[in-house]
Amino acid sequence: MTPVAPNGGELSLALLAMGLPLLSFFLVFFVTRPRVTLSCAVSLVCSGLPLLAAIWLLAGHWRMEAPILWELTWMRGGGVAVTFGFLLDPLSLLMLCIVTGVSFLVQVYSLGYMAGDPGKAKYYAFLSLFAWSMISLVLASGLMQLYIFWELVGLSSYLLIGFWHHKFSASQAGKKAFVMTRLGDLGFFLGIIVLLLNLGDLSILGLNQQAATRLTPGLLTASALLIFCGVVGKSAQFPLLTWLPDAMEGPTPVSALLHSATMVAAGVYLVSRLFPFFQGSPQALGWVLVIGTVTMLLSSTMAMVASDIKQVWAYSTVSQLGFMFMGLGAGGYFAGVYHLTTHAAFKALLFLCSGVFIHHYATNDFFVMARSGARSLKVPMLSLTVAGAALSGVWPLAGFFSKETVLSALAELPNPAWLWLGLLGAGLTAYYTFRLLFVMWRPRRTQPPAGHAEHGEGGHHGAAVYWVMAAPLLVLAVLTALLGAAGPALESFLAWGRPLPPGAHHGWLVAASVVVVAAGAGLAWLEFGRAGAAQQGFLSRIPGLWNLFANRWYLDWLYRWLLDHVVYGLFSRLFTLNDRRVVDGGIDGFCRATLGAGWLLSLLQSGLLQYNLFTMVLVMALVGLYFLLV
Amino acid sequence: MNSLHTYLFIALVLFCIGLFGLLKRRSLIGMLISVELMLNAVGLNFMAFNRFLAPDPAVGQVAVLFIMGIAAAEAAIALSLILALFRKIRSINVEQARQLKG
Amino acid sequence: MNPGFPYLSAILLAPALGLLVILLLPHDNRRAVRWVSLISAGVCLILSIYIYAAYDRAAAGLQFVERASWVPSLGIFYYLAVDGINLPMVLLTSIVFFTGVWTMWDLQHRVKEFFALMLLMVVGVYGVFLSLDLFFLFVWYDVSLFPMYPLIAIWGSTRKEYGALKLTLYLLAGSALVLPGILYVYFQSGLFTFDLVQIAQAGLPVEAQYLGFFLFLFGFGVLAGLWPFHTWSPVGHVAAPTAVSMIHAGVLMKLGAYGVLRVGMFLCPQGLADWSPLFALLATVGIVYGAFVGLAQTDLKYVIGYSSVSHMGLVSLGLATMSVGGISGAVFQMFAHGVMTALFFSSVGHIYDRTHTKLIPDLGGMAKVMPRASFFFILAALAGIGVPCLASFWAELLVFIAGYQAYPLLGVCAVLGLVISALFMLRVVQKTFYGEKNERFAAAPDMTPAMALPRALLAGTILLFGLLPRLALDLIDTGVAPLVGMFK
Amino acid sequence: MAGDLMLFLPEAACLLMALTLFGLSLPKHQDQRRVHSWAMGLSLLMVAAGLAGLFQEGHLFFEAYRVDLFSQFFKLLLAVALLLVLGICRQLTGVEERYQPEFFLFLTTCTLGMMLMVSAVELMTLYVALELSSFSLYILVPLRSGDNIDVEAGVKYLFIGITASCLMLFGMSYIFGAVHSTYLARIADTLPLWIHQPGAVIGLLLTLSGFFFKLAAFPFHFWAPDVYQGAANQVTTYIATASKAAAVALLIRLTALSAGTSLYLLDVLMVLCVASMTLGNLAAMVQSDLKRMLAYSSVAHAGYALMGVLTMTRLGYSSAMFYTLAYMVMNFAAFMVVVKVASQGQDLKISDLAGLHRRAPLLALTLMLALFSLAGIPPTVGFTGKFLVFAAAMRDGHFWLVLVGMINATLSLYYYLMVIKAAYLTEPAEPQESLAITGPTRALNYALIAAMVALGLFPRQVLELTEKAVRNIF
Repeated sequence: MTPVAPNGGELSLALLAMGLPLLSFFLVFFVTRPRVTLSCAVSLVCSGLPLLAAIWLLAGHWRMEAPILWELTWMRGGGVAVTFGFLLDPLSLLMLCIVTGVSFLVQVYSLGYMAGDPGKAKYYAFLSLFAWSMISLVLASGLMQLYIFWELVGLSSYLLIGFWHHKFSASQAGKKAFVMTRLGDLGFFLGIIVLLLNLGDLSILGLNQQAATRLTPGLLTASALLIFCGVVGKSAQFPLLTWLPDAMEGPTPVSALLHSATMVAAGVYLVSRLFPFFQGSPQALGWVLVIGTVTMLLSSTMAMVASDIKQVWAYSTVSQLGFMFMGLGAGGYFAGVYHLTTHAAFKALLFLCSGVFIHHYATNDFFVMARSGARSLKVPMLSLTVAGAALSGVWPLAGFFSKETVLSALAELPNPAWLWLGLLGAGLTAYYTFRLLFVMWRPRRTQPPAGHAEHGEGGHHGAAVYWVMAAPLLVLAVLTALLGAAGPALESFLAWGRPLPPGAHHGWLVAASVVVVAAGAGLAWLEFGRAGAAQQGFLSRIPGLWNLFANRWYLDWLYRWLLDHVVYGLFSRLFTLNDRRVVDGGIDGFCRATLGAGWLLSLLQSGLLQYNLFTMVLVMALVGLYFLLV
Repeated sequence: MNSLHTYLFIALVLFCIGLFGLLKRRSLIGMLISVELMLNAVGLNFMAFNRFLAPDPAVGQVAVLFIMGIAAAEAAIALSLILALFRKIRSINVEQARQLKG
Repeated sequence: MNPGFPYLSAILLAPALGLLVILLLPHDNRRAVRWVSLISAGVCLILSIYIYAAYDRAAAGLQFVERASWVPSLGIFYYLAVDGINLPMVLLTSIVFFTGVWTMWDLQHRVKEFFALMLLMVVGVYGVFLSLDLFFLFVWYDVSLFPMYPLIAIWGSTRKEYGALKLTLYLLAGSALVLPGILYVYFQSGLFTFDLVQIAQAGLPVEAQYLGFFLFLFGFGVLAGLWPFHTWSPVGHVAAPTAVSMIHAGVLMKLGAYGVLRVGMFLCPQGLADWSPLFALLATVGIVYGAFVGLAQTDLKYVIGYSSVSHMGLVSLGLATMSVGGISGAVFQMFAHGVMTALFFSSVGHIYDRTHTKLIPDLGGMAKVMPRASFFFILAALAGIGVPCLASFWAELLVFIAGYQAYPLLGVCAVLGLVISALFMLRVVQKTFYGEKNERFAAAPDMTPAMALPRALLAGTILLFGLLPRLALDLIDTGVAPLVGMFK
Repeated sequence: MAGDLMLFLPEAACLLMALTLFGLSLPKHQDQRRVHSWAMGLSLLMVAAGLAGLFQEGHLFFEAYRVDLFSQFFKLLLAVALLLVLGICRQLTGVEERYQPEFFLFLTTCTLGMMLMVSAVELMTLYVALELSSFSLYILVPLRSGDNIDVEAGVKYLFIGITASCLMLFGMSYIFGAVHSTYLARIADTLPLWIHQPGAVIGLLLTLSGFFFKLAAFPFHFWAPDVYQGAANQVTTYIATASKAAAVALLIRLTALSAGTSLYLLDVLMVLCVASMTLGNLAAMVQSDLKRMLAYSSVAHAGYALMGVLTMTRLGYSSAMFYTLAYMVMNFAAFMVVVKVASQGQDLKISDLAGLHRRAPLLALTLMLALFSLAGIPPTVGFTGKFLVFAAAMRDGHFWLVLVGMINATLSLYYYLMVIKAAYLTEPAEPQESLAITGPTRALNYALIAAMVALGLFPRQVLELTEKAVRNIF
C-alpha cells in the first residue's frame, strides 16, 4: 500500500516522541547532572510526553488505512543514501506505546529504586538515551536507520548494564552484552550491505513489498538469515543467549526495561517489522522456528534450577522470546506480536516486583527472601503472583491468550512435533514459575528472618519509596490482567482493520495447554508447595542434568575457552610476536647490519699509507681493465 | 729502435717501477724517490710524443721543464715534512705513523 | 574563483610568522611563547573554518586558487588551492593544532623550542595539504617530518630516543621513495612542470604509471601506517609527548594517505588499478592485524597506536576500492580518525601527567578518580569502535560498503576486524576506567575546566559530524567524483 | 691592456694580497691581529674584485687562460670562501703562533692557485695551478700546534697528493700524445678522432683522477679523514669548502671535453659516484670524531656532486655548480660551529657537543640547520641542491642512481641525527660554562642561517646564473 505524508499534527507528535528523550539526555548529561532532582524531573517529563504522544497517535489512527511516512536524507555519499524519518503503521504505533509506556513506568519506579545512588542523574541520562534510541528504532522508516539505532540500543544497554562499573562483574557483563550482540550485528550489517548492493533500496516498505519479487531466492534467503543473525544476538537466542542472564548485573529497573520492551524486544520487532520480507523465503522462516524452539527449551531448563530470582526471569525471558520466534517462524505474525505485547507487560511487572524484594531484603536469592518474610509485602507479592500466572499462561490472564495464539499458529504446521515442543515449553514454564511462586508463598522457616542488615544492591528506605515503587506495579498488574481481552481488537488493528481469515480454532488445543500448565504447576506443588515438601526439585536428584542446566549447558564455558585460547591465546599472541620479532625485528636487524657495514668499511682506513695508495692504484687499474674488456 | 713505441714502453716501465717502489718501500725517502721516477717517466712520455708527433716542438719541452721544476719544489716540501715527522716520532718509517685510522 | 584576500597563504603563513616571533622572543618568557603559538593556531582555526564554510559546494573544483611561477626554468609553481579532498584535512589540522597547543599549556621544560618546532611542523602539514605543486608538496612533506625527531627525543617519555630515531629514519626512508617518484613523473609526463593538476590532466603513459604508483604507494604508505610498514607508529606514539602524538597520529599519518590519494591516485589512476588488489590486501591485513595486536597491549598508548594502524587500514581499504563511496569514506575517515585519535591522546596525556603511568594494569577505576578525562577517553573509544552518531561510524559504513562491493572477502574480514576492535577497546576501557579505584591515584586531580575545554572541542567535533555527516560528506563527494571519473 | 687587467682583476687582487701578507710575514715578531685585519681587508677587496669581474669575458696568455662567467662564478665563490674562513680566524687557536702570518699567506696562495685553476684551459697551466694550490695546503696542514697527528696527516696528504698528480700527469701525457696539443679547446675540437682511442680515454680518466683527489672522491678519498682530523680546525674548514669548489669546476671542464659521447667514461663516473656516496655514508656512521665524521660525509657529498657532473648535460652541470655553492655554505656553517666550540683548537668528539643548546643556543641552531641541510632536508639549500642533481640524473634516465642517492641521503641522516642528538639532547657530564659569542659571530650565524634557508626556498636567481655560466663552456 502506498504511504501518505503526515499532517502537521502527526509530524509534530512523532518528532516530539523521537526528539524529547534525546533532548533530555543532553540536558541531563551535560547540564543538570549536578542537580539530581531537576535531572529526574527533566527526564520524567521527557519520557512522559512521548507516552502521551504515542497513545494519542494510537488512538487517532485506530482505523488507519495507509502507513504514514516521513523521511529526510541523513547522509549521502558515494551513491549510498541513509534516510532518517518515521513510518507510522499499526505495528510501529503499538510498539511505540509499549516502549514509551514501559520506559515511563520504569523511570517512575527508578525514582524509588535508585534513591540515594550517587550516579542517579547519570542513570536517568542513560535511560533517556535508551528510550531515544529504542523509539527511533521502532519508528525507523529505513533499514539503515533501524540498524543505526539498533547499535545505539546496544550502546545504551552497555552503559546501563555496566552502570555500577566499580563492580567487576557489572562491567564484565556490559562488555559481554555489547560484544556478543556486536557479533550478531556483523551478520545484520552484511545482510544490509547485500540488500543495498542488490536492491539499492532499504526502505522497510520497499523491502516488504518488492524484495520477494526483485531478489533471487538464494539472495533473499541469504540476506534474511544474515539479518536474523543480528536478531539472534539482540534477542539472546541460541547460540548467543548467555549475555542476557549476566545482564542482571545492571540495576533491576534496567533489567525490566531490557527484558520487556526495549533491548531484546527489538529483535522480535525487527522480524515482525520485516515479516513479509521473511515470508518471502520459507527456509529463513524455518530457521527462525528452529532457533526459537531450541532457545526456548534450553533456557527453560536453565530456569528450572536457578535460585536467583532475577536469573529465573532472565531465562524465562529468553525462552519466551524463543516462543515468540516460534510463533513468527510458524507464520503467525499476530501471534508473535501479541505475545510480545503481553510479555512486555507481565515481564516488566515480574522484574519490578522482584526489584522491590531485592531492594527490601538486599538479596537476590528467593529462598532467602521467602524466609525473610517476603509475603508481608502485599502489593508486590500479589502482582508477582498475577504476573507469574500470566507468564505460565493461566486463564484469564494475558499470557494465556497470547500463548494460545502462538500454539495455534504452531498447530497450523504440517509437522506436529513443533506443537508438542511448544507444549513442552509451556509445561516447563509453568513448572519453574510456580516453583518460584510456591517458594515465595510458603517459606520454610529454618532460621529467624534475615534482617535488613546487609545492603546489597539498593537498600531499605521509607514507605514513600515503597509506594513510588509499588504504584507502577499496580498499573502493570491491571494491564496484565486486561490485555488478554484486547486480543481480537489488536489483531484486527494490526491487520489494517480488514476482516480476519477465520483461523481454525482448536478446542482441544486449549484443553491440551491447560493440561500441560496444570501438570507443570502440579509438579511444582508437589515439590515446593505442599506442606512438608522438601523444596527440592526433582532435578537435584539427577546431578548430571542439574549441573548441565546450572552451567547453562556449558555455553559460557565454551565462549570463554574460545576467547582465551583462540582469540587471545592464538591470534593475538601470534600476531604480537610476529610484530615484535619479524616485522619490527627485521627493521632493527637491517639497521644493525648497516652499521656493521660501516664499521667494516672504516677498516679500509687502516692508517698505513701504502694500503691507501695501493687501493687507489688498484681501483684505477681495474677501471682501466674494464675499459679494455668492453 | 728509435720508434715512438720504444720510448713509450720505456716510460711505462719506468712509471711502473716507480709505482712499485712507492707501494713497496716503507721509508718515506724511498717513496719520494719512487715518485721522482714516475715523474721522469711522464717527462719521457712528453718528450717522446713531442719528438715524434707534435707539430710544435716547443710544447713538450716546456712541459718537461715545468714538471722538473715543480718536482723540485715538491721534493723540498716533502723533505721538510719528513724532517718534521722525524722530529716528532723519531722515524721516517710510515709504519710508525699510524695514529690516524678508522 | 579567486577572492581578493589570499586566505590559503594566510593559513600557511600564520604559523610561520608565529615561529619567527617565537625565535626572537627571549628564552625565559614562556607566557609570551604560549600565547603567540595559541594565537597563530587560533588564526588558522578561524581562517580554515571560514574557508570551509565559504567553499562553494555547488561550483566544486579547486577554489581559493593562488598560483605563481616560482622557478620557471624547472616549472615549479607556488600553487595553493582547496577542493573537497584537502579542505576537510585543513580543517582537521587546524582543530588538532589548536587543541594541541592548548593541551601543552602547562609545559615547563624548554618551552620555546617546543612550540617553535611544533609550529614548524604544522607549517609543513598545511603546506602539504594546500599545495598542488609536486616540488613544494615534497618540501613541506619533509618539513613536517623532521621536527618529529627533536620533539619526541627531547620531550618524549618511553624509550624516546629509540622511538624518535626509528620514526624519523623510517618516515624519511619513505620519502626517499617519493622523491624519485616525483622526478620520474616529472620527466615521464614530458611537460617539465611540477604542477600536479597539469600532469594529471595530461595523463601519464600507462607503463610509467605502474612504477610511479608503486613508488608513491610505498613512499607515502609508510607514513599512512600501511602494513607491514607500521611498526614505527606505535613506538613513536608511545614515546611522543601528548600534543605531538595528537598531531602525529591525528594529522601526520593522514599526510601519508593524502599523499597516496592526491599524488599517487591523481597522477597514476592506471597504476592504482594495477596495484589495488595488493593495496587492498595490505590494508585489510592492517585492519585485522592491528586489532589483534592491540588486544595484547598493556600500555595505553600502544593500544591507541595499534588502533590507529587498524583505522588507517580502513582508510587504505577505502582508497583501494577506487569507488566514490570508498574514497569519500576514506577521506572522511581520515578526518574522523584524526579528531578521535587526538582526543584519545589528549586524555591519555592527562592521565599520564597526573599518574605518571600509562600501563593498564597499574591504572583502574579511573572513572571515579578523573571523570572528565575518562569521559573523553570513553567517548573516543566509542567513536573508535564505530558507534553510530559519532563521526567515524559514517566513514566506516561507506568504506565497508565499498570494500565489500569491490572485494567481498576482504570486506567481510574488515568487518570482522570491527568486532575485534570493539572487544579490545572495551577491554581497555573496562580495565582502565572501571573497577575499584586504585588508591595510589585516588588523589590525582582531574582536568581543570580550562584544560577540559580543548578536549570538549574535539568531542564536540566528533558529535557534530556524527549527527550531521553531510557537513563533510557532501563536500568530500564533490572532490572525489572527478577523481573517480579518471579511473574510467 | 686595461681590459686585460680587468679580466685578471680577481687574480690580481689575490696576488696583491699574497704579496702583502708575504711582506707582513717577514718580520720576526708579527702581531697576529694586525695581519688578520690586513687579510680581512684585502680579502674584502678581493671579493669586490670578484664581483666586479663577474661578467667579464675573454682570453689571456695566448689562449691558455679563459675568463668567462663559469670561471668568474667560481672565482667569486673562492673569494667568498676565503673571506668566510678568514672571518673565523680572528684568534688562531690551534695554529702555532710563529707560523700564524704564514698561515694567512698560504691560504691566499692556495686560493690564488685555485683561481688560476678554474680559468686554465691548457693542461700545463692547469697542472701548475693545481700544484700551487696543493703545495700550499701541504704546508698548511702541519702548521697545527700541539700533538703530532698534524704532521702525519700532512705526510699522508702529500704522498697521496703527489701520487695522484703523477697519475694525472701520466694521463695528460697520453692526451698530449693523442691530440698533439695541450689546449682544451683543441682537444674538444678533435674529439671524434680520439674518443675511441684507448690511450686517450684512459689518459683523460687518469687526468680526472687528479681532480678526484681534490674532491676527495673514491678512491682518492683516503687523505680526507686523516687531514680533516689532523689539520687545524680553520685549515680543515678551508679545505672542506674552497678546494671542493675548484675541483668541481675542473671536473666539469674536463668531462665537458668528452661531451657525453663516451659511455665508458659515464660508467666509470657512475661507479665512482655510487662508491663515494655509499662508502662515505656508511663509514661516517661509526665515527666518533666530529671532523672525521664530516670528512667521510664530504666523501659522500663528492659522490652527489659527481652525480650532477656525470650526466654531462647543461642541467647536470648547472645543478652541480649549485650543489657546490650549497655545499660550501652548509659545510662552512658546520665547521664554523666546530671552530667556535673547540675554543682551544682541540679536536672535537661528537660527545663534546653535549649541552650545546644551553651553552650556545645560536650555534646549536646553526649546527642543526647545517646538518639537516647536509642531510638534504628541505627547506634548506642542501635539499634544493640534491633535488637539482637528482633531477638532472633522472632526466638522463639514471633512475637507479637517483634511488641509491636517496637511500644514501637517508643513511646519512642517521649520523647527522646523532650529532643533533648530542647537541640538543644529551647533557654534559659536568656543567660547562656557556660560550661567549661576539657580535660579528652572531651576525655571521644569522647570515648563514638566512642563506641556507633563503637559497633553499628561492633558488631561482642563482640557478639562472649557473645555467648562463654553463652555456659558456658547453
